[in-house]
This record gives sequence, structure tokens and C-alpha cells, in this order.
Amino acid sequence: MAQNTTTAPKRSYQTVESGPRAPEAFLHPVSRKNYGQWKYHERPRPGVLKHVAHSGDVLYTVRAGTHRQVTVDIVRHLCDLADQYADGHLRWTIRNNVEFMTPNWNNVEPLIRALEESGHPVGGTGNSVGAIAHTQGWLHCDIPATDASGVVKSMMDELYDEYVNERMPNRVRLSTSCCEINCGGQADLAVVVQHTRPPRINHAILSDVCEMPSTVARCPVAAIRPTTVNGKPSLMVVEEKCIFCGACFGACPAMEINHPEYSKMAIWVGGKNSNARSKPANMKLVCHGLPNNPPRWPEVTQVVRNILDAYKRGGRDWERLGEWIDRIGWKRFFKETGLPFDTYMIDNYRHARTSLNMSAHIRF
Amino acid sequence: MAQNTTTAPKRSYQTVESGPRAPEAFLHPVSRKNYGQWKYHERPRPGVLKHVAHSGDVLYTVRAGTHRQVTVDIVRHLCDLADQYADGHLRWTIRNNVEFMTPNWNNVEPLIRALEESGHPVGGTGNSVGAIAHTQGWLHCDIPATDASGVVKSMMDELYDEYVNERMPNRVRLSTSCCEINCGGQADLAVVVQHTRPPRINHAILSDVCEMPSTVARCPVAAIRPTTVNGKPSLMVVEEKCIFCGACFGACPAMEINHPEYSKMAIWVGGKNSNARSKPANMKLVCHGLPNNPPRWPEVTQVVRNILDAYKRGGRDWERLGEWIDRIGWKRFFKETGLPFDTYMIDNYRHARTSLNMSAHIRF
Amino acid sequence: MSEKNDSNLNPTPNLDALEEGPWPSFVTGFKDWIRKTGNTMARGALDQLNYSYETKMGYWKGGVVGVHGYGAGVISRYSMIPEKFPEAAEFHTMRVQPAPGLHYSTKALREVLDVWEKHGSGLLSMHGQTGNLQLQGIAQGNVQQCFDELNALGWDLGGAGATVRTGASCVGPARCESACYDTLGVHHQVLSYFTDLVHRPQLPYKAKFKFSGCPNDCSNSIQRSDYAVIGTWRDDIQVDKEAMERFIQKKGVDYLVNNVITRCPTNALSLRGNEMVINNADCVRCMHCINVMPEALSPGKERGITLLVGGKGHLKVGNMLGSVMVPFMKMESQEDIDGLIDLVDRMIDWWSENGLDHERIGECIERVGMQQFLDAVGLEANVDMVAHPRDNPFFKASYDHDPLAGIGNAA
Amino acid sequence: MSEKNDSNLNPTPNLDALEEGPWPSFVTGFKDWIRKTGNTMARGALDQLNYSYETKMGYWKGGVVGVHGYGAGVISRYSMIPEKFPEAAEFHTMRVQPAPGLHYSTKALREVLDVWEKHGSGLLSMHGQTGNLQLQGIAQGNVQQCFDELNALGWDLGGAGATVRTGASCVGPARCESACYDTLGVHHQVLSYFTDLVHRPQLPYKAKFKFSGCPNDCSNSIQRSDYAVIGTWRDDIQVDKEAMERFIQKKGVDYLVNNVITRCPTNALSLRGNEMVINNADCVRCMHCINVMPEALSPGKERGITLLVGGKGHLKVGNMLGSVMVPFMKMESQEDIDGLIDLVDRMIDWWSENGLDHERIGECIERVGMQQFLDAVGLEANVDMVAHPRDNPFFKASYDHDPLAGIGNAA
Ligand code: SRM
Ligand code: SRM
Ligand code: SRM
Ligand code: SRM
Ligand code: SF4
Ligand code: SF4
Ligand code: SF4
Ligand code: SF4
Ligand code: SF4
Ligand code: SF4
Ligand code: SF4
Ligand code: SF4
Repeated sequence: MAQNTTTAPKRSYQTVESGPRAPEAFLHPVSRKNYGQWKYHERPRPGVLKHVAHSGDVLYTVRAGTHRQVTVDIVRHLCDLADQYADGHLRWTIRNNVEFMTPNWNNVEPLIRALEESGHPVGGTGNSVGAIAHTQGWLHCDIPATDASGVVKSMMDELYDEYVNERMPNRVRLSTSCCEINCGGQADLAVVVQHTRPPRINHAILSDVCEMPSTVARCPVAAIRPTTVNGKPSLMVVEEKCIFCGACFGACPAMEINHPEYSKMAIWVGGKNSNARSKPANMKLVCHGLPNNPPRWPEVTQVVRNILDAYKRGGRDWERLGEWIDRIGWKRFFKETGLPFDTYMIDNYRHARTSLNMSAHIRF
Repeated sequence: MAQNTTTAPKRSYQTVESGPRAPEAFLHPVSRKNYGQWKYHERPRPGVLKHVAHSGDVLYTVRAGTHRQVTVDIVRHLCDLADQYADGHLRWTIRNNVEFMTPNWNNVEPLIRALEESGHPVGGTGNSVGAIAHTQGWLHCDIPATDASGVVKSMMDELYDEYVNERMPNRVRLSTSCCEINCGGQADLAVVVQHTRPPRINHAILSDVCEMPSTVARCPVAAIRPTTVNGKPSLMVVEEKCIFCGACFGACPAMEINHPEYSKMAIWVGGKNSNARSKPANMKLVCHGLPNNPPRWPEVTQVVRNILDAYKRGGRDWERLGEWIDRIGWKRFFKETGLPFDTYMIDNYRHARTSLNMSAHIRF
Repeated sequence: MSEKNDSNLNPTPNLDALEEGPWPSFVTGFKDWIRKTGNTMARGALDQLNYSYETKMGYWKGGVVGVHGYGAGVISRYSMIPEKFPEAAEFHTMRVQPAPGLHYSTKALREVLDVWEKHGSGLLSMHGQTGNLQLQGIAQGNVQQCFDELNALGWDLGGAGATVRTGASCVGPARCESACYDTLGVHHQVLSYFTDLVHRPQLPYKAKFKFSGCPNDCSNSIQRSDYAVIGTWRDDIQVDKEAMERFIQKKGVDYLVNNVITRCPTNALSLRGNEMVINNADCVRCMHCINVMPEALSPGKERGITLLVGGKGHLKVGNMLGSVMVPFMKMESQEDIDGLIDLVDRMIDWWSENGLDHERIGECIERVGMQQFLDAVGLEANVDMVAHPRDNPFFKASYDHDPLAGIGNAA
Repeated sequence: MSEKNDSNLNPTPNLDALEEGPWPSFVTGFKDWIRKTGNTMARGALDQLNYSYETKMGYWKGGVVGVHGYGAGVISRYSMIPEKFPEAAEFHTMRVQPAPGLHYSTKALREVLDVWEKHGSGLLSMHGQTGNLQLQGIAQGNVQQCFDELNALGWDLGGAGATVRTGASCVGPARCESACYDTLGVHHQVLSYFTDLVHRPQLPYKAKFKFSGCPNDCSNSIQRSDYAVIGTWRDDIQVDKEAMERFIQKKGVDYLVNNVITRCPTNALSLRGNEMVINNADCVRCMHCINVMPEALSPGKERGITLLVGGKGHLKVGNMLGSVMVPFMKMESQEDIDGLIDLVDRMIDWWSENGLDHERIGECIERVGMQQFLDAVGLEANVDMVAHPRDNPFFKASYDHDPLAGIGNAA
């Protein structure tokens, strides 16, 4: 993390610690006028929302997919479209989609065409598969075991039709994470890379790059111990204890957890954030040991597709992926997807007991 | 616990390590004949079951309450009744009720009368309040903070009408426990004594009565440490850590956890063992700090009555106490019973996190 | 509250309130017995209890009392204040194993009572929570003789301390239409097999078995036993169509909907016309619909057990309910029963090797790890073991499986 | 995949497959940019990424880069193999705080783009998961000038490291009919208040805020933020009877039953005749019925927020979802907002004093204890905080309450 530079040289500009930008001026005028006075919405077609205000005003939103990792030119192009069709305003959603608003229905179709022409799919609304929560990966992060942008691109190519249509039982939110830290978060379906062995310790650099006590403290299972290697203070890992979590690598780059072969991809399902119907839920492990296979990770996409197909077949309207499984049971989930349940999917971490089947409730 | 006596003196009798008695010979003949061939049952009246076999045979069961802590004479009397009305057989239930079986309907009413005359209430079937799971208490246990027999007797006097009738939404199982060890187990409603401060250590006797390392190991929060008192090795308790669980007293009688004032009664609800409808569930704390008030513990009974009344008013048919609460919510439970929810009811033990409201689901 | 022969009694002012009220009074029972027999040990215990009610403290302590060759089965109790209550100086309990299901012939029971009148206080409890016939109040000097006489009559002691404990089972096939296996017979065989472990403490801690004929779990096995053996079935619920029609006729469709259909935990029931339809693939064998309509519905024909492991009380980790280890196992032939015994034997072995002092098997599995446990006892991981798969990424797998193998062959 | 000016590009054989397929390709975007501008840092980053795809390893390491007076806001990245990719030797990210709700005017956004083209790689991400506008790829030497220009335009940096982080909020009242409070305004005020803590690391670890206008939680606050501010209401759901009738007319009663009534988590909905009746006392504000019938139903009029605390990711205890700390708080007047800020300030204070290094507030509360936390910040225990009361007896209470006080006054 960046540290404060303590001795500030002479400098003419005086920083204004302004915090976040104030939102008012950036809102579309119709949005500003009807702020907090919306009555309801409809979805005229995939990718388009129609919001109606108590005043009678109508505001259309067109949502489109982006690369998330963009360039000045790409954003300029989106600004052009906003100037032309959306009164000079635009916004991004929490999931890296871009949104244009206009009170003018006649702008909607031309805007959609312009977006599609420049390669931005219009969709992602309602019961579609939304854009994937995107993290950094090999492009920028210092601790990734895989890439993010490439995984997202590969999966979205495959799920494109589900993005531009609304054919799923309910919205599907996906996420990827390029290390177990899981910046992508909980999702209906998540792809997370998984370390498969303890860190190798780079004793050559450790004492130079490592604040040893805080590295020791970072380990959740107290597997790290001080030691001496070639006369220099270093650290060692008790391999039986280590759960390959990678936390130590975040504290000390000499705890090399990443490895091209000892990083596998895992699939998680059933995360949910909304409070609609069921309470929010953490996602659960349903597949692991898939190869970390750039540039297209075809095995991952195959499993993802397979799960989403089963959900699409079996889910009822409004049933989120995890709610579908809650109804049919995990046993049937594994049957429907053909995925193997194995011993590692039985929790053995802190609250393991609470995940066991403490009942005679069994589907046969 | 009793230890093996290693040097066995001369002895003429040779022990037969026979294990449990074989059941066949003890079954009522009609039961033996139709073993495993029962078709269905009915409840002709509270306290009486009618089982019908595929063979067409019928077997009536009359269930009656007992003192659990009985005498040779009391049991002989029950044997007399069994000889007279039940072909010389009788059994006890898991909850200390006695049961007489007869294929002869004409025996039923006279048997009921005879039982009632000798003070045994007939009931405890179906959706009644059953007999209370009974433990040892001051009568026999070495670590009780209260009595069991007296608490049971006092509560059952109050709940008598609910035992001999079937007027609750579903069966109600109660238990009592005379220390936090909770031999009475999980129940729809449980009365458990609760220690309210750390053990006082009787240093005078400790080194004589205590296997110190195993006492130290017994503490779930590592609050016990070796120390020296008056030159003798002893133990000390880190009071901030101690959770008053009493486990150390079980290992070492010098860890005096019991105290007439620092033992309070607590009420727990919603335990469930059956798998009917919902999964089995642990009971939850809903009232604590009631005085440990022999011989009648009126405050305890008042709270128990109050909870059962609310359940009786609000529960739907077949809904167990905990299922009723699951439906109406804990907030309403506390409202309906007038019991105060307090900070100590928020779990802070091992799996505390899993008991928190991790959602925006709130009843207002 | 008979009046005669009160000379055998000391005053018990703190207990007398417990003679009032409609429920059977143990105080009255004890007094009657003391009045009649003048049993001094019973009197001493009652007097000390009266004192406990006054001071709100207990006054018993343990010690070491047993019978030849056994290391368990007698719970020793010495008064902490024998100078005050010399008659209660000793008050040991003998735990006697009854027949599974707690059935008796009056003849056999009277034999026990007679022996107990001769050697003990005459007080007993029918039964302890674990399932023992508890003969409460005997002096060390009488224990062996009392036991020998009981043993000669066919009775044996139960467990205590770090042993396999006396088992418990529901009435099962002896009277109940829901019994999916022979609770009494299996209980008898399993506990007989472990007799040595019942009598001689050689385990990390106690081990309890309970046997329930169906998921109603009338023996509370899931909560109170390390090994809960619960009857279940694998095929479809049996339907007696006529009985079902009679039921609906009598109770009405509303009742059917409100009390049966809407109460199914997995929505496996639905109404079609005026009939109830069961989607057996979604049924989790909760028993509810069968409970409400016992004449119309019964468990399927392919019956067996579910084995749950690890149930126990509060100490020290908080109450643990047992969890599924074997979702289904037939329990009909002698082979089936031997298979169960074998499996449990392996579990007890593993636990004996891995358990810490005072650690039950459930805690031990939690500490050491389910994976190690399953491997050691030779069970395969099964999705029925969990309510849901893990929700954290902190595991170490062997990567010897092909996660894609089953894809395409999906149901 | 334009063809011209490829002379600016090095071959990226391991990435080119990512130019195929219908979804927007970041590789193509990057290449187009490099083709046009010849930006060397962008090229270096792309080349190193290509190498990562070949070797399946990442090659960035952190360091220390910042702007005057701040301790956070720039994520420094140095290539671990600068000898191989000298153009990528430095590739730092500037995290810029956008407006709540991620709204822009094209004018303001173009200003940012122009500055970024001048000083940086021209690559950026819209937006990071936490909610920052991430300007990715700048050399240390340019950072201060770039920041000064952005700052002069009205932009400020976001958080990083042990700071309060940039917040996120749903679109809320700007467009959504379900918004129960002003997500954008409250976000703006709260984050402005904590500006010092955003810029200067002085906390045990990171602290995140997210703002969702209703329990649909479109900002994922419960899972991803230490402080989740979620809109809710306390009175009855508002019903537009005519719209409801139109809905039922159009969709049918079956649809109503199957998609609305039976989906209510607490059975607060029922059918009466052909109408739907809401038992508001049982409603838990899940939003489902409102979501399905947005024209007919809306949140009540007495609106405010629920504050949940402690959400965070996997490290190290497993994922934590936030849990309720304040069930309801009005959020209309300036006083209301100040009240929220005050309360959160006390929470951050308590955590600053009690938190270990790298311990989020949720973990800290779990370790130190909810009771201590509530006392310290001046909140009373409330049953809404729990899914259920504790199920173990291991607590130490002060016995200064009268548990019987409320009995008799029950509802
Ligand atoms: C007698 C009995 C209560 C009763 O009146 O019915 C009883 C009495 C005692 N129990 Fe118990 N437990 C009795 C059934 C239970 C049950 C219920 C059951 O077995 O179904 C449980 C809960 C289930 C379980 O096993 O966890 C139970 C959980 C305990 C525990 C806590 C074990 C745990 O791991 O949580 C202890 C403490 C210990 O073992 O150190 C304990 C310890 C004791 C001791 C031995 C206390 C001691 O360390 O001295 C008590 C001896 C009392 C005495 O004077 O006889 N007793 N105890 C029950 C045994 C009667 C019988 O053998 O039939
Ligand atoms: C006699 C006994 C078994 C025994 O071997 O001793 C027994 C006998 C029957 N039980 Fe039970 N249950 C017996 C203890 C239990 C227990 C354990 C307990 O009481 O501690 C439970 C679990 C309670 C719990 O969940 O904590 C139990 C949960 C049930 C249920 C499930 C009820 C539910 O809806 O949750 C049924 C089903 C029913 O009622 O139709 C049931 C049903 C039955 C039936 C109807 C079975 C049958 O068809 O014969 C029997 C008559 C019930 C009645 O009383 O109306 N039995 N039953 C036990 C009587 C105890 C007593 O004297 O009060
Ligand atoms: C950039 C970003 C991913 C993205 O591409 O969007 C990101 C990237 C990093 N995260 Fe993250 N996290 C990002 C959002 C998240 C989120 C989601 C959120 O904020 O809504 C989470 C889950 C929620 C949470 O806070 O727990 C998240 C949980 C973590 C954690 C685990 C924290 C935990 O307690 O479990 C770490 C590890 C740490 O802090 O030591 C971490 C650490 C990191 C670090 C700083 C890794 C490191 O120690 O060097 C990454 C820097 C990457 C880089 O090169 O810029 N990141 N990280 C996101 C921030 C962008 C932004 O500021 O807008
Ligand atoms: C634009 C956006 C808010 C923003 O400020 O950026 C948004 C906008 C709306 N959400 Fe959302 N949600 C947005 C992210 C979310 C998220 C978070 C996420 O995607 O990571 C969630 C939580 C998902 C989860 O549980 O993990 C979310 C859960 C919902 C729900 C609850 C759905 C459910 O049944 O579980 C609704 C209700 C509904 O669909 O009617 C909803 C409804 C809506 C409505 C209908 C609200 C309204 O009346 O305007 C908006 C249009 C929805 C649509 O796409 O059809 N929104 N919504 C976000 C668009 C993300 C995107 O580009 O894909
Ligand atoms: S998930 Fe891991 S590798 Fe990916 S951005 Fe977050 S911290 Fe970096
Ligand atoms: S990977 Fe995790 S468990 Fe292993 S040593 Fe590092 S911090 Fe500890
Ligand atoms: S609950 Fe405690 S006091 Fe009562 S019998 Fe069991 S161990 Fe003894
Ligand atoms: S009472 Fe419990 S927590 Fe306290 S010292 Fe004894 S064993 Fe430890
Ligand atoms: S557990 Fe099942 S089989 Fe046994 S008595 Fe109860 S209902 Fe009958
Ligand atoms: S037994 Fe239970 S789960 Fe199965 S159909 Fe009947 S009610 Fe449903
Ligand atoms: S969280 Fe609620 S208020 Fe905010 S955008 Fe989503 S639905 Fe609307
Ligand atoms: S908001 Fe949710 S809980 Fe409330 S009535 Fe509607 S569906 Fe039920």
C-alpha cells in the first residue's frame, strides 16, 4: 500500500480534500427533477428499463456491457453516445455495465444500434445473466494465481446469449476471483482460483521483504514459525497445519503460494445478497480441481454452462440459483449437473459443525 | 466414577456378563405375536392408545405418570395393576411414564380408575404436556446447583391439567437440569440452573482431591492455571476468561462452582428431537436470573406457564413450540410472553456468528 | 401421606410442601417407604435432601465403589457431611441394564425389587435418562452380594464413566406401526457385543447408543447419543388409498391442505383434485404426513437405518446434534446387523486412538477432521452428510479426481 | 481488431484468442489504444500479461507511491521482471472517488480522460469492485502532477490499505421507486465526513461503506461492507388497489399465488377471494412482493435504514455477512444523518482501540464480544440483532434485571 511521503517539497498547488464528487450535477435532468419521486418501472425489452415518476415523467434506461478494463478512447466513445442520445449524462452500474438515460423513447432504438455496432451488447437486466464481477488478476494485482479479465471475457463470450436475453428463472450474478482473497465476492456462481499446496518460502529474499511478526500473525491456523536459514532469520511453514489460504503471501511476498500447476479453479454456487424471499447466503463449493488453463479456461466455462443449464431447466420463476438448490436439495443438484460431491466439500473449518446434516432428513 | 477393583478375593459366584436383558420374554403376548406387524394407531382418549395390527389384533395402551424417583412398594403396586389388568406385563417410556397394554377394552376403564386412585394421572399422550425429563439434583448427584425431583414435582402439579388433556398444538416435552451439564437434554421447554460466577477454589483440599492437569485441560476457555498457595501446588482461575460453565467442578470438587445465591434458574425453549416437518433443533435461552427458590420454585413455574399459555393461544395444530416461534419470529415471542430480551441472549460462544441476523429481514 | 408409624421419620419441614398438589409426590413415596420399613439409609438421604433445600447446596461426593471384575456400573455417593447425616454416609447407585424398550414381566421385576429391598435403600428410579434401572442407595459392603443375586437372576450392570453406556430404544416393532427396523433386537445385539466396553472403562470418554424405529426419534437419539440409529426407508411411502379417502372424507380438504400438504418441509405433497399426491423424490422422510394419517400412509417397504454420529450435551463445546454418517443401511439379516456393529466398532477404535481425555466422538471428529475420520473407518463422503457444501475455501484436497467426468451423464 | 499501425505492438500470441467472441475484448481495446497512441506503458503491461498467460504466473510487486499529504489512494505496481519488460517497470493505479451512484456528465468525465491521456497509460477500469474509478498505469514521477490536475477539477483520491475505503451506493432515488432513503446524499455526507480516514491509514485494517436504498441490496452491501446501510420501512406496505387489480386481471390468480403469495418467507401474504391480503405484522421487508408488483405495492411511508455491521470477505475466518446492529433509524433530516455518522464514528473508534492488526470490525466484535461492543458504542441489545437467541449456557450475565417484570403485560 502507498505510504505517506513525509517531507513535502515546495509545491504551488494546494490539495482540496474534497472526498467523493457531489452527485447532483451529474444526474440526468429528469432524474434530478423526479429525485425520490419514482412510482414504478417496467422492462420494455432486455437491456431497457422504463421508470415512471409520480409526476408522470418517464425515463428510459439502456444498459450495455463493457470490457470493464477500458481505455480513454473507449470511454470517450461512450461519452459520444451519451451526448447524442442521453443529454450528456451516463452512469455505470455496480457490475461494470454502462447505463444511458433518456426521456425520449425515440432515442432508445438508435442508441441500442449504436452500442451494438461498437461491440457493446445491450442487456443484463431482469432475469438475464449479468456481467461478471471483475477483479485484477495478472493484469495488475500482486498476488493473483490466475487472470481475471481473460476469465471474464471467456465466460461472457459463452454466456452472451443469456446476457442479451431474459430467459433465466431470475437474475444470475457471477463473479471471478484471481486468488482466494475473493475480491469478486459472493455470487450466484463464482469462479475462484484455489491454491493446492503450502507456500514455498523464498528464503533468499524473505528477511529483506518481510515484516516477520505480522506475517506470523496473519496465518489463521498458526502454521508459520520463525526459523533460521543459512544464518539469516526466516520463516517456516508447518505443512500439516497449513490450509493453503494464501494470507501470508499478502503480508510477505516471499511466501510464494502461487504456482502454475498448484493453482486450480473452483466453482461456487448459491451466494445471494438480496433479501428477497430468503435471507442473504454465502456461496458453496461444488467443483474444484479444474485446470488453470489460459487463455480460455474451457473446462471452467463448461462447468459453468452446465450448472446454468440445469438451473434454467429446473428453476422456478423468481427462484435464485441457491433457492432452486434449497428446494430440490444438494443431492439433486449434484445429480442434475453430473458434478462429483467429494470429501473436501464437507466443511472442516471454523463453523463446520453448522453445515452438517444434523437430521434424518434425506432424499433417496 | 467407579474403578476396577484389581485384586479379586475368592468368590464362589461366577459373574455372567450378560449385557442387557433380552426383550422377547418381557413383551406383552399380543405385542410378541404381532411384532413388527402393526398397521396403525388411534388415541381413544388422553392417556390411551389403540394399536391395530395387520392381523386384526388390537392392543390398548394406558399411560400414566409416575414420581420417577420411586420405591420398591410403588413399583410393586404397579406390578399388581399389571397383573390384574395387563396380563402381567408393563413397560416404562423414555420419559418415566408407565404403560400397561391389554387387548381387552374392558380392562381400560377399570385400570384408569385404579391408577388414578393410587395417584397416577393417566395422560401424557398426543398433544399433551408430557412428563418432564428428570435428573438427579440434590437427591443423588455430586455436582447439582439445584434439585431435580422438586422442580419436576412443582411444575407438574401446575401442568397437571395439560398432562391429562390433549389441548396443546402438539406434544410438549419438558426437561430440567440441576446443573449446566444438562443431563435433561434438549426439550421444547427446559429449566436449567445457571452458575453466575466463577468457581471459588478450595485451596485447602485441592491438591488432595484434584488431578490437576486434567482439570486444567477440562476448561473450554483455558481459564485455569497452575499456581502455588501456601507452598502447596494449586490452581487459579482467570476470572475474565471464565464462562462459569462448571466443567472444572466435574473434574475436581475443589473448584466450587455451586453457591446458594450465585445459581439462578434459566428457561430455554424450542428444542426438538423429532424430524417431523422441521429438522431437529437446539433449544434457545429466553429467560435467566430466576431465583433458585426451593421447595416450589414459583417464579420458574410462572414463566413456564406463561410461555406455554402463549404457545397454546398462538400455535397451530402440529406446530411444536419452536416451530411456532419460527413462524411468528422471536420478536413476537418475547412480546407475547412479556419476557425481556437482553444482551446475554446474543450468543458469544463458538458459533456465535451463525446465530446473528445476517439479513435485513426484520419484523416491525 | 399416611399418618401411621411417623416415628420412623425425622421432620422434613423444607420438603413437606412437595407433598401437596396432584402430581405423584416422591416425598410422600419416600416417607411411606420409610414409615413402613424404617430403612435408615432412605431416611438419611431424605434428611440430607431436606437440609439441601434449606441451604440450597448439594452434599454428595463421589468415590470408588464397584463389583468384582467390572470397572463401572456403580455410581458411588458419600455424604460430605456424614457427621450430620450418618445414615446417609453411603448412598451408592447401581445402574442395571433393563431390556430394550423398558419392557418387564411383573415376575422379573418383582425379583429385582425383592433383592433391592434386601440389600438397598428400597429407593430406585424408573429409569435414568440414559435408560438404566437405577437402584439408588446401597452401602459398599452390600454391593457385591446384591449384584451377584441380580446377576444370577439374569441382570447385568450398565455403563458409567469412560465406557459404552447402557442403550435406549423406542418401543418400536413391539407396538408401533412406524418402526422401520427391529429397534429392540438391534439394541440387544449391539449392546451385547460391546459388553466388555460397558463394564470396563477403556475409552476416551462415554459412548452412547440410542435406537429409534423411525425419524420421529422417540428415543431422542439425535441429541443424546454418540451413535443414533434411526429407522428409515428408501422407496416410496405406502399409500392405502381407501384409508386416505376415508380420512379426507372425514376431515375435509381444508384440513388436508392446512395440516398435511402445507406442512411438508420440501413441498413433496400436492393436491390434485381432492386427492393428495406424493412426489417421493422430494420426500425427506420427515414422517409428518404419515403421523397425521397413520392408517392411510406408512413408510415404504425397503427399510433400513440412517446412522448419525456425534450427538451429545453442552459440555464443553455447546450442544451437538448427531449428523448423518450412513444415509441408508439395510437392517434385516444377521449380516446387516453385523455390518453395523463392525462399522461402529471401527469408529470406536478410531476414536480410542484419536480422542483426548473427556472428548466425545463428535468433538473428536470436529477437531481431527471429518476427512480423516471417514478415511479411517472406510466410509465415502456423501452429500447426505451435509446440509450444504462448505462455504469457505480453506481446504487441502488431493487432486486425484476428474471433476469433469460426470458432466454430460447428468440426470 | 483494426489492422493499421501494428508497428506499435509487440506480438501477443497468448492473448490473441481473447480477441475472438462476441463480448467486448479488453485485448482489442488495449491494442487499439496502443496502435493509435503508441503508449509504451500500456504496451509493456500488455506484453507482460502475455507472458503471464504463457507461464501462468503474475509478475507485479507492490511498493510505496503516493501524493503529498496522503497516505493512500495509489496502488503501486512494479514489474518483478523489468529487465524483460522495461516498459512495464512501473504501472501504478490511482483510485479516484467518483460521485455516489457512479453518475457522470460527459463533460466531467472527458476532463478526467484528458488528464489521464496526458499523464498515464490511458488504461482504466470503470469501476473497481469497491467503487473507485481506477486509472491504471502511471509512473511515480507523474503521479503528483496528475493528481493535482484531477484535484483542481474537483476529483479526490479514494482509500487503500488501512483506511476508510471509497463507498458505493445503488442508484437509489435517482431512478428507483424502491429507494427508502437518499442513498446518494447519505453516501456523500458519510464519506465526506471520513475524508481524513480515507486518505491517511490509521485504522487496524480497511473499513468499507455501502448504501442500498432497500433490502434488494443492489450494492451488495451486506456481503462486501463493514457498514451496510440498507433502506427499509416501519409501517405498512403501500397498496395501490387499482394497480393491484390490474395486475391480477392481467396475470391471473394462479400467477399471484405461485409467484407472490407462496414466495413470502413468513407467510405474511394470503389470498382472500381474488385479492391479496398483507399481514404487515408478519412482513420482514424482504421486498419480494413489491418486486413482482412494483406498480401495485411500494414500501411504507415511515422510511429509514437498517444498519448492518461486519460484512467482509474470506480472509481469514471465512466469509462474513454483516449483521443487524440498528434495526431502524430515520434518515431524513440532517440530524438523522448526523446521528448515523456519530454512531459509526463511535464504532470506528472502538474498533481502532480494540482491533488487532489486519482485523476487520466484524472479526473484532466476534473476538472481543458483542456485549462489550454494544456497551461501548451505546446500543441496546435488540432481538432483531439475532436470528435466534443463544443455544449454549456459556455466558456471564450481570443479574441486575428482573426477568419477571414484563410478565402479565404481554401483548
Ligand atoms: C443419572 C442421570 C440423570 C438422571 O437422573 O436420569 C445422569 C447423571 C449424571 N450425569 Fe448425566 N446423567 C444421565 C443422563 C445424561 C444424558 C441423557 C442421556 O444419556 O440420554 C446426558 C446428555 C447426553 C450426553 O451424553 O451428552 C448427560 C450428560 C452428562 C454430561 C455431559 C456430557 C457432554 O459431553 O456434554 C456429564 C458430564 C461428564 O460426563 O463429565 C454428565 C454426568 C453426569 C454425572 C455422572 C455427574 C458426575 O460427573 O458425577 C451424574 C451422576 C448423577 C448420579 O448421582 O447418578 N452427564 N447425562 C442420567 C443417567 C441415568 C442412566 O444411566 O440411565
Ligand atoms: C412411548 C414412546 C416411545 C417409547 O418407547 O417410550 C412414544 C410413543 C409414540 N410416539 Fe413418540 N413416543 C415417545 C417419546 C417421544 C419423543 C421423546 C421424548 O418424549 O423425549 C419424541 C421426540 C420429541 C421431540 O421432538 O423432542 C417423540 C416424538 C414423536 C412424534 C413426532 C412429533 C412431532 O410432530 O414433532 C410422533 C408423531 C406423532 O405424534 O404422530 C410420535 C409418535 C408416537 C406414537 C404415535 C407412535 C406409534 O404409532 O405408536 C406413539 C404414541 C404417541 C403418543 O404419546 O401419543 N412421537 N416421541 C415415548 C413416550 C414418551 C412419554 O412417555 O411421553
Ligand atoms: C481492485 C480490486 C479488484 C477489482 O479489480 O475491482 C481489488 C484488488 C485488491 N484487493 Fe480487494 N479489491 C477490490 C475489491 C474488494 C472487495 C469488494 C468490495 O470492496 O466491494 C472485497 C470483498 C469485501 C471485503 O472488503 O472484504 C475485497 C477483498 C479483499 C481482501 C480480503 C479482505 C478480507 O478481510 O477478507 C484483501 C486482502 C487484504 O486486504 O489484505 C484484498 C486486497 C486486495 C489487493 C490490495 C491485494 C493486495 O494486497 O495487494 C488488490 C490490489 C489489486 C490491484 O492491483 O489494484 N481485497 N476486495 C477492488 C478494489 C477496486 C476499487 O477500489 O474500486
Ligand atoms: C442498476 C443497479 C443498481 C446500481 O446502482 O447500479 C440495479 C438496478 C435495479 N435493480 Fe438491482 N440493480 C443492480 C444490482 C443488483 C445487485 C448487485 C449485483 O448485481 O451484484 C443485486 C443483488 C444480487 C444478489 O442477490 O446477489 C440486485 C438485486 C435486485 C433485486 C432482487 C432480486 C432477487 O429476487 O433476489 C431486485 C428486484 C427485482 O428484480 O425486481 C432488483 C431490482 C432492481 C431494479 C428493478 C430497481 C428499480 O426499480 O429500478 C433495477 C433494475 C433491475 C434490472 O436490471 O432489471 N435488484 N441488484 C445494479 C445493476 C447491476 C448490473 O449492472 O447488473
Ligand atoms: S482476488 Fe486476489 S488476485 Fe484478484 S484482485 Fe483480489 S487480491 Fe488481487
Ligand atoms: S497459506 Fe495460509 S495457512 Fe498456509 S502458512 Fe500461509 S497463512 Fe498459514
Ligand atoms: S444435570 Fe448436573 S446435577 Fe443434574 S444429574 Fe446431571 S450432572 Fe448431576
Ligand atoms: S467454570 Fe468453566 S470456564 Fe470457569 S474455570 Fe471452570 S471450566 Fe473454566
Ligand atoms: S421412533 Fe418411530 S418407530 Fe419408534 S416409537 Fe416413535 S414413532 Fe414408533
Ligand atoms: S414424510 Fe415428510 S417430507 Fe415426506 S412427503 Fe411426508 S411430509 Fe413430506
Ligand atoms: S437497492 Fe433497492 S432502492 Fe437501490 S436500486 Fe436496488 S431496488 Fe432500487
Ligand atoms: S415484502 Fe416480503 S415479507 Fe413482506 S409481505 Fe412482501 S413478500 Fe412477504
